[in-house]
Amino acid sequence: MEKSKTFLFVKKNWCKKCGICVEFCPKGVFKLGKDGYPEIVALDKCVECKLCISLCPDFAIFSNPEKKKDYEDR
Amino acid sequence: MEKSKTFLFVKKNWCKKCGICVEFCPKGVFKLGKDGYPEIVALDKCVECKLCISLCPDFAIFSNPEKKKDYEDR
Amino acid sequence: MMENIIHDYLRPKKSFPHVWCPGCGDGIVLNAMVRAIHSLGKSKDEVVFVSGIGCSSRAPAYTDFSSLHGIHGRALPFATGIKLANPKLTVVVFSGDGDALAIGGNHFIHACRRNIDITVVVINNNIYGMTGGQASPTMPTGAYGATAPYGNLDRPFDVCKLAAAAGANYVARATAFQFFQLEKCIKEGIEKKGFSVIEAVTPCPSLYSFFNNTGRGVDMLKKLRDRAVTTQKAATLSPAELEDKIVTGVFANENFREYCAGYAELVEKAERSKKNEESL
Amino acid sequence: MMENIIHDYLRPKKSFPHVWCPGCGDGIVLNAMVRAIHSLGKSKDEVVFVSGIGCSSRAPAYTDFSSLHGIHGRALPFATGIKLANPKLTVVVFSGDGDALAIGGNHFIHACRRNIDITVVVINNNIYGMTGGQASPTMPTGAYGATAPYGNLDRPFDVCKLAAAAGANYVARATAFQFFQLEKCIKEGIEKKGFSVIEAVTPCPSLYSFFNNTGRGVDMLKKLRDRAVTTQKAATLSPAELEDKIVTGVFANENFREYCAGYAELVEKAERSKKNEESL
Amino acid sequence: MKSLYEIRFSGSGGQGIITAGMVLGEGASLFDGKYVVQTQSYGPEARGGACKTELIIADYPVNYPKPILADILLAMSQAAYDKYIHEIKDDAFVVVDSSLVQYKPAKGVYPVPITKLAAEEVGLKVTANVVALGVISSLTKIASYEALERALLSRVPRGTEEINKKALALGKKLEFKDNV
Amino acid sequence: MKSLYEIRFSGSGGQGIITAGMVLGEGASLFDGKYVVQTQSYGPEARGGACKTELIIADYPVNYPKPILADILLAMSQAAYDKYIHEIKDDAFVVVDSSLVQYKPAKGVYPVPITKLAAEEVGLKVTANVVALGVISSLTKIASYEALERALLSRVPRGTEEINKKALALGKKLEFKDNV
Amino acid sequence: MLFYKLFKDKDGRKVGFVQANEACIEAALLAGMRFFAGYPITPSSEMASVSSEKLPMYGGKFIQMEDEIAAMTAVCGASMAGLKAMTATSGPGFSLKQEAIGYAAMNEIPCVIVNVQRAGPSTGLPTQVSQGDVMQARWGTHGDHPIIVLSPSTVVETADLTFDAFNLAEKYRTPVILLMDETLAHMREKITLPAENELKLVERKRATVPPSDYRSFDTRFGDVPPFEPYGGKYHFHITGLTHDEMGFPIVEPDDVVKAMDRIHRKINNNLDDIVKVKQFQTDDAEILLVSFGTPVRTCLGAMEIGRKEGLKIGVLQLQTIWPFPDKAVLNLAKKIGKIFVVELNMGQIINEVQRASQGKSNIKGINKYDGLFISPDEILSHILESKG
Amino acid sequence: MLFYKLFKDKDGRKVGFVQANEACIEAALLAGMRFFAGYPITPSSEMASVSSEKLPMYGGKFIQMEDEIAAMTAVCGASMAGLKAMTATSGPGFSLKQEAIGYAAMNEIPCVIVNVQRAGPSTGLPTQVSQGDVMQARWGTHGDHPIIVLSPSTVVETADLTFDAFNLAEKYRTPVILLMDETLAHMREKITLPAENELKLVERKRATVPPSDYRSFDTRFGDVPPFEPYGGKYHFHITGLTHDEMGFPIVEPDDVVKAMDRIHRKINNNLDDIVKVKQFQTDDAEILLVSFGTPVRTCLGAMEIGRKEGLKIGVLQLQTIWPFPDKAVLNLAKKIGKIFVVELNMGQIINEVQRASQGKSNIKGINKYDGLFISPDEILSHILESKG
Ligand SMILES: Cc1ncc(C[n+]2csc(CCOP(=O)(O)OP(=O)(O)O)c2C)c(N)n1
Ligand SMILES: Cc1ncc(C[n+]2csc(CCOP(=O)(O)OP(=O)(O)O)c2C)c(N)n1
Ligand code: SF4
Ligand code: SF4
Ligand code: SF4
Ligand code: SF4
Ligand code: SF4
Ligand code: SF4
Ligand SMILES: [Mg+2]
Ligand SMILES: [Mg+2]
Repeated sequence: MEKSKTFLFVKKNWCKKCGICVEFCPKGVFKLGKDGYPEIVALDKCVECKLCISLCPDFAIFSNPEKKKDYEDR
Repeated sequence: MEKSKTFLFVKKNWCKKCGICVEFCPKGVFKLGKDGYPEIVALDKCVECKLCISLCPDFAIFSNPEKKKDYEDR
Repeated sequence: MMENIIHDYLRPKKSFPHVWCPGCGDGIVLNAMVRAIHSLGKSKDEVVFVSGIGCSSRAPAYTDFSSLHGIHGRALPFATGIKLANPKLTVVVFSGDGDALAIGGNHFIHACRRNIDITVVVINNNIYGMTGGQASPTMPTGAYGATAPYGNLDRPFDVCKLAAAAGANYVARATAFQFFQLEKCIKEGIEKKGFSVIEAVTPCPSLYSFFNNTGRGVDMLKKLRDRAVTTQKAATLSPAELEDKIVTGVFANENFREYCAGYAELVEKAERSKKNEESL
Repeated sequence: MMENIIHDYLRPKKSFPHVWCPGCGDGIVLNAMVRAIHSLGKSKDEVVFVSGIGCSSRAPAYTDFSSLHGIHGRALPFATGIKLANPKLTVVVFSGDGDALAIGGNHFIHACRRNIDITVVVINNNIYGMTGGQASPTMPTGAYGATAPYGNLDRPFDVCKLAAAAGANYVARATAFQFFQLEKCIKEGIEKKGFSVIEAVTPCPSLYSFFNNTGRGVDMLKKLRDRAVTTQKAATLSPAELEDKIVTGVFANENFREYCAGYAELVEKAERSKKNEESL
Repeated sequence: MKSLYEIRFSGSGGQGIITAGMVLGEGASLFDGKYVVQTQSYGPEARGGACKTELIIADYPVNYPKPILADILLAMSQAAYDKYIHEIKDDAFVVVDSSLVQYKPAKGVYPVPITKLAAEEVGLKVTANVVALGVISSLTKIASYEALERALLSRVPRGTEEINKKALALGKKLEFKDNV
Repeated sequence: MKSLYEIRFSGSGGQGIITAGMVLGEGASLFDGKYVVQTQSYGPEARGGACKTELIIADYPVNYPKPILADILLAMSQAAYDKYIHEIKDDAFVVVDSSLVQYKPAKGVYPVPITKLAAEEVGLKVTANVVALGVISSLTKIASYEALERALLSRVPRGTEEINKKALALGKKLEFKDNV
Repeated sequence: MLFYKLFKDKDGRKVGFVQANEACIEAALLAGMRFFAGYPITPSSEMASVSSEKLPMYGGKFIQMEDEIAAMTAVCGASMAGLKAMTATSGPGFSLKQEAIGYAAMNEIPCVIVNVQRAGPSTGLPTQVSQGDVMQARWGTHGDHPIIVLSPSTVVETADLTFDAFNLAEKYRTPVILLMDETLAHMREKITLPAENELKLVERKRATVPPSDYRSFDTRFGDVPPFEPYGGKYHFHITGLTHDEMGFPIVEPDDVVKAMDRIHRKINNNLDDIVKVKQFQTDDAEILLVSFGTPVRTCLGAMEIGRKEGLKIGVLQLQTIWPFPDKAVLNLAKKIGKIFVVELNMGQIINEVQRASQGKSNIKGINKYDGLFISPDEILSHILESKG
Repeated sequence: MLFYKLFKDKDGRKVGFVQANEACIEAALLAGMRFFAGYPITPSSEMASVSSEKLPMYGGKFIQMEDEIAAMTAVCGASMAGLKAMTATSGPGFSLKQEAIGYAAMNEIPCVIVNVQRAGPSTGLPTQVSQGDVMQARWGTHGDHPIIVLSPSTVVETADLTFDAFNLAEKYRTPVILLMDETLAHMREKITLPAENELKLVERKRATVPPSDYRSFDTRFGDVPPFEPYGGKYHFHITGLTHDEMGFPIVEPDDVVKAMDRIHRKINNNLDDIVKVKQFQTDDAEILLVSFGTPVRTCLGAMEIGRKEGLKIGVLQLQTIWPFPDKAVLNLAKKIGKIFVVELNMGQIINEVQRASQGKSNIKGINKYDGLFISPDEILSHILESKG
């Protein structure tokens, strides 16, 4: 699997700003944004350890662009 | 304690003829009577092990003449 | 003179014989309980007997201790209310295997967890006696009963293991045949500050026997005598050898803080946090 | 591509976000459950999610498995009815520590005893979340809650010890932080024929934290991370060292006969005993 | 024959009183084609207390299901006799187990040492209830012997058919007098 | 002054809406001697859903305990504003947290960036509810400042007295215009 | 271990001389009952015993649960998994089941609950007869809820009403209570069970829409939603929270009213189908005995005797107790000036008769609550007494 | 953690601006409540919280039990040990407590049970208001049993009726139910608690006979037996089985009737003491609103508005719901031709009003069951509608 394929997206209207992804991503891919939401700031560093998508309690992190689309208006 | 002091009495209207005293007395003090009730046949052999008064499920064996009297009409 | 202590304790106005069948173990257990209390020198005034519903739960009615014959399965919460309301009382519970472990199983494990100073004797005849011989949570797999016409499907609880895992301070088992051992366990249980469980394995020569052909009370007591092994002995036996055995002895003897004692400590904290009311 | 599997399983017509508070562990557990089921290759048609009442019990509503949100404490008997009625189904239960062990404690131990092929995840946040933070049967002694203003008097259950003593085939514990371990335990639990208990220790950053100042979800997850030790490791620690630890791993892995399988055997016996009816 | 009989069997738990009623009821209803209703009552005691079963056997459907004054009374214990001996019709048949019950001789009172006969003649005390049925059948003709036997055999444990038949037959072949 | 005020505070869970109502209610009833009834409602969600408290403050005992059309409305969320802006009297005071709510300027509508002020001026966002109380008190005179302050101090956690006083005072000293 | 035997009659129907407890289970098996969860209690325990022996022969499941609450919830679970399910109990157990009965009503789970009444309150007189739970059967669980309650008076009627109970449960997706009593439970009479081909069984309405369009409580096909069992292509949710058609929780007041109205309407709009009474000689009656369950037999006995003595007695039997037969009672109350309500309790259904008859008749209670069954004499002496 | 504070007023009375849940516990403490066993449930949980914090300060005991059944039985135990005891719950928990409530009634155990009603059935709408359990409060447990049910409409009245509840429980040795609702539970008003010396507390009647002559249910001193707590010279037995004066089981029919009659008579012979209603402007009323609990306030609101518009409305508040105030209702029904029964349910107490009024008045229900509280407008529009 090539790194460049990694896709990550935080669906803001599901995210509850708990900061778990920011805290536990071992690679610092997320940063806390000013609005309290996580921002993806270093996607290239992602090693696909899956910790963020696993620990996000709100299923708010999308790793598949197709799915993201499916869920766009939910 | 002298042997001769032993007193034992089966209160028939409480006894349910289960035969436990007859079976478990180590000294054969009881014998099954014709009417199904235990009969005391060898009181002198009693070693006061208390098994009969302990295992009688119906509290039907009296070992104290006073008490026997108290309970006479019950 | 050899005393049959129970005659000092029978309820004056209650008529006898009691309701139990010939050879039933319930009377033996009640007798052991009374002896244990007697040997502890407790006054009748300070003891309360509590039970649920079942043959065994009829026990408290017969002796001259104040008593509560409750509803099925709830003996322990009734007893908890009594004990917590008046911690000076010695509260003793009689509960059948169905009462304590089927409908009452939750109260059982919570009483263990809370470790309140109550002693419960679980009178385990491996069946629901009162209602006609249905399978109880301690009926052996394969045994027959009114609701187990093809042999019991369920596995039985190990009452002592469960009680210990749930946190009781004192846990022991004896058969009705082992009268003096049973009396001793009950005595130790009552003396122990904290929750005590004594499993008394008893014969039900009416119903268990009806469905399983185990003979009369005498026969069943003999069987209990022969099946009993001590914990020490059990440790030396193989699982196969243990198959039909009843392991008797003490399974837990701890000294966790008792609940009412804990409550007394809490009251002190509360006193300290009592604030003076402000005037309007 | 790295998949967030749960997005394949969310209920089409359910609106999100879900009801849980920011940082609540319930979502993490649901996610682990879905991954476990996914990895087992189960079809959505064959799985039923069952729960009682509590924050955690809201989980089944969110995924596209058929589901039953029952009444408080009764998730397991609902599930037992479903499973026994249709043993082909994979029946999974979500139950809070209050739901499973306070009001539902009896069903819990009996499901263990019966060893019916159901997997229950006990979502243990050490508190009643839904009703506002009262002490649950797993709240540590001394912790604070809405009904523990002076520090909790009760001792907590050891859920895994209790489940094992009651007879469950599979018993394991993981924290919400140990996502992959949790997923693995759930998977093993579902695979195991018989009753499986997985205790998932989770943060309640709203109420547990409100009464005990344990910070946000992130802080509580960190704490869980730091407190977790494996059973192997635990064996090397002194009681004092174990004091604040959460021992994780597998506590029972047995192969007692499963209940529905036993029932199938019983049906054969019944067939054989079927007699032809006599004519009048 | 009357078109409706009120019947009461009474004794203590363990004597098979209710079973006797069931056999009579089943025989009369299924095999003799009568309308039958049987009721029963037992004390609160687990076992061994007083025990009673009552039947109405009629040529037409029965509403009120309990006897008021019995046409047939079977008393297998002293308590039963004492309690029910006054609740009978003038022309009632009363069968008392004279091996257990102290009774007052009277017209219609038939003393039979039922339990003793069962123990001594049949060889099995617990067949007393079946002996009693035989007695009642032959005395009152309330049900045909064939019906009773069939009902009996449909209920008894396998392997006990013969001894039960023997007990029923014994009851039947006795000769009765109402001892006045 | 009217002799009866209908008051509605609304926002989301966690904003201290109900606490604000409690402080106002306690102040008005215990310290200002008014007749007060406060009710509250919250969604089924564990936490964080819509949240509302309502008060009637009157010079005489109150029967029906809920406002119909509000004399005073505090809207601390968009949902609250949208839902309740039409259920007000013509002469109502409407206080909206303009840092959170998109509102339509109108007579009687007083926009105040409450949460922002709490965060920036008081230094603690969660005092927004207290700031709001200060605003309402000075705008409507529904309760005396002293009563409010006393009620507030009787409830807040020890050690937070000063910051709460500050928040209340801040709300009070603002100047308002109904932005039309 | 069964204490009865069934025989085949010449038409191939099963006949037997059985207790009502036994008749109920035999009928239930024919009605399609394939799941029984119970917890023993006198005087209903025989139902559990018979089920434990017979269900495995029918491919069904019997389970003895740890208590009555578990039994009732297991029944709900089994019914959701597609089996016709029942439980049986008596007063104390019936009290415990109440919460779960409400769940069944709320989620429209077809099931049958038998309560064999014994004398209460509390443990009371476990082996003695009573009708003390008739109001509880209607109001025992919290909150407004629909319920159907049937009450048989003979062993034959027990079988009949057991069929009806299962059919109504399935037809209306609702719990149905069969209210028996100790006298009936242990009463033996001859029953003749219908042959398989004579059975008129109602099965729950299945879905006709594709899975993606399925709703847990679909109202597009009438007030009774189609039902799909767990374990198929249809994935759905149910909850004891007030819910919408999808089974998702709601709070919107209008939606709440809609949901509550429908579950009540599905019963109340079908009273003619559900509410059954029997009238005996009411045409010319001057005195009406209103009763239900076993005491109806005593009423009929009293009617026979009374009529011989010139008392023009008629009897109204409420086979359906809930919904209460308002119409039948009112109609008769308008015609007959004197009504006696005969019950084995201290006066429960009399309140309903009073309400339903709108002051149109003179209503008195004949109540017996000493643990014994009532005799015709007792009824007649009440009647005569009140004549002055 | 308490969310309210009490102040002392100039007369030394405690005053506070509190929720009814809080007022109830504060009043209970003054009434002598020294034992609370509970299990949390919305919307009653605050009562457990307040008790857990306050009881230790009063030398009393709070315990959170494993479920509601345990809570109710622990209350029975504590009361038998001599403490005034209570529990609080809501619908689902109330359903679970029913069996043990019957035990309390049977054994004449004084205690107070609070049910804060929320919308049912089943889990329903946990945070929303209802009065759906009012029939259940009367009939929820199996078997005929006496019960007293009180229902307050304001926070002040909550405190008052809590005093009454404890006093009635002790006076008549009976469980008393305080029926509240979610709106009231979470409503805050000012209360002024009586000073210690103003309290009129009833304590259970103690024995005057020597221990050897004591009977658990002694009828020699009237219908309410004297009571001795566990733990003294008096040794006695109680049981949920039907029992004699000694507390021993009985089956003799006459004895059974005697026992049942007495436990009902002790309530029914004292209706004047127990049954309380309040009338508002009923003297000249042409329209009567009958209600109980919080909706009474809406009725009063509607009355005020209505009277201004010429509608002669009066209000009858049932403070005591059970035993039902038959007399008050009948008297008003005879006078007032139009009665509306206002309840937050689908129609429960209306049945009683219909029965009690014996067809003397035209009775309609105004029912709200959408989870919201009822407004004066809704009542008035019903009234106007029915005017045509
Ligand atoms: C709520 C309730 N359910 C069921 C019963 C019926 N019941 C009475 S005793 C009993 C079980 C008795 O078994 P156990 O506790 O083992 O006592 P035993 O009679 O064997 O001594 C049952 C199921 C009841 N009285 N109450
Ligand atoms: C019979 C009954 N009693 C009480 C309640 C109230 N109640 C709902 S959830 C709950 C406890 C929740 O705790 P837990 O099971 O630990 O779940 P959590 O919310 O912590 O996930 C309680 C007591 C209820 N709904 N039903
Ligand atoms: S997959 Fe791992 S590395 Fe990548 S963003 Fe998520 S947590 Fe960070
Ligand atoms: S973990 Fe999920 S909910 Fe939490 S901040 Fe990250 S994206 Fe948002
Ligand atoms: S005391 Fe021992 S030796 Fe003596 S009679 Fe009893 S059992 Fe026998
Ligand atoms: S042990 Fe007791 S009851 Fe049994 S036979 Fe002996 S005396 Fe009688
Ligand atoms: S049925 Fe069994 S347990 Fe009950 S009294 Fe008889 S022998 Fe004892
Ligand atoms: S209250 Fe606690 S358990 Fe419940 S949703 Fe919030 S964080 Fe989760
Ligand atoms: Mg037992
Ligand atoms: Mg929890």
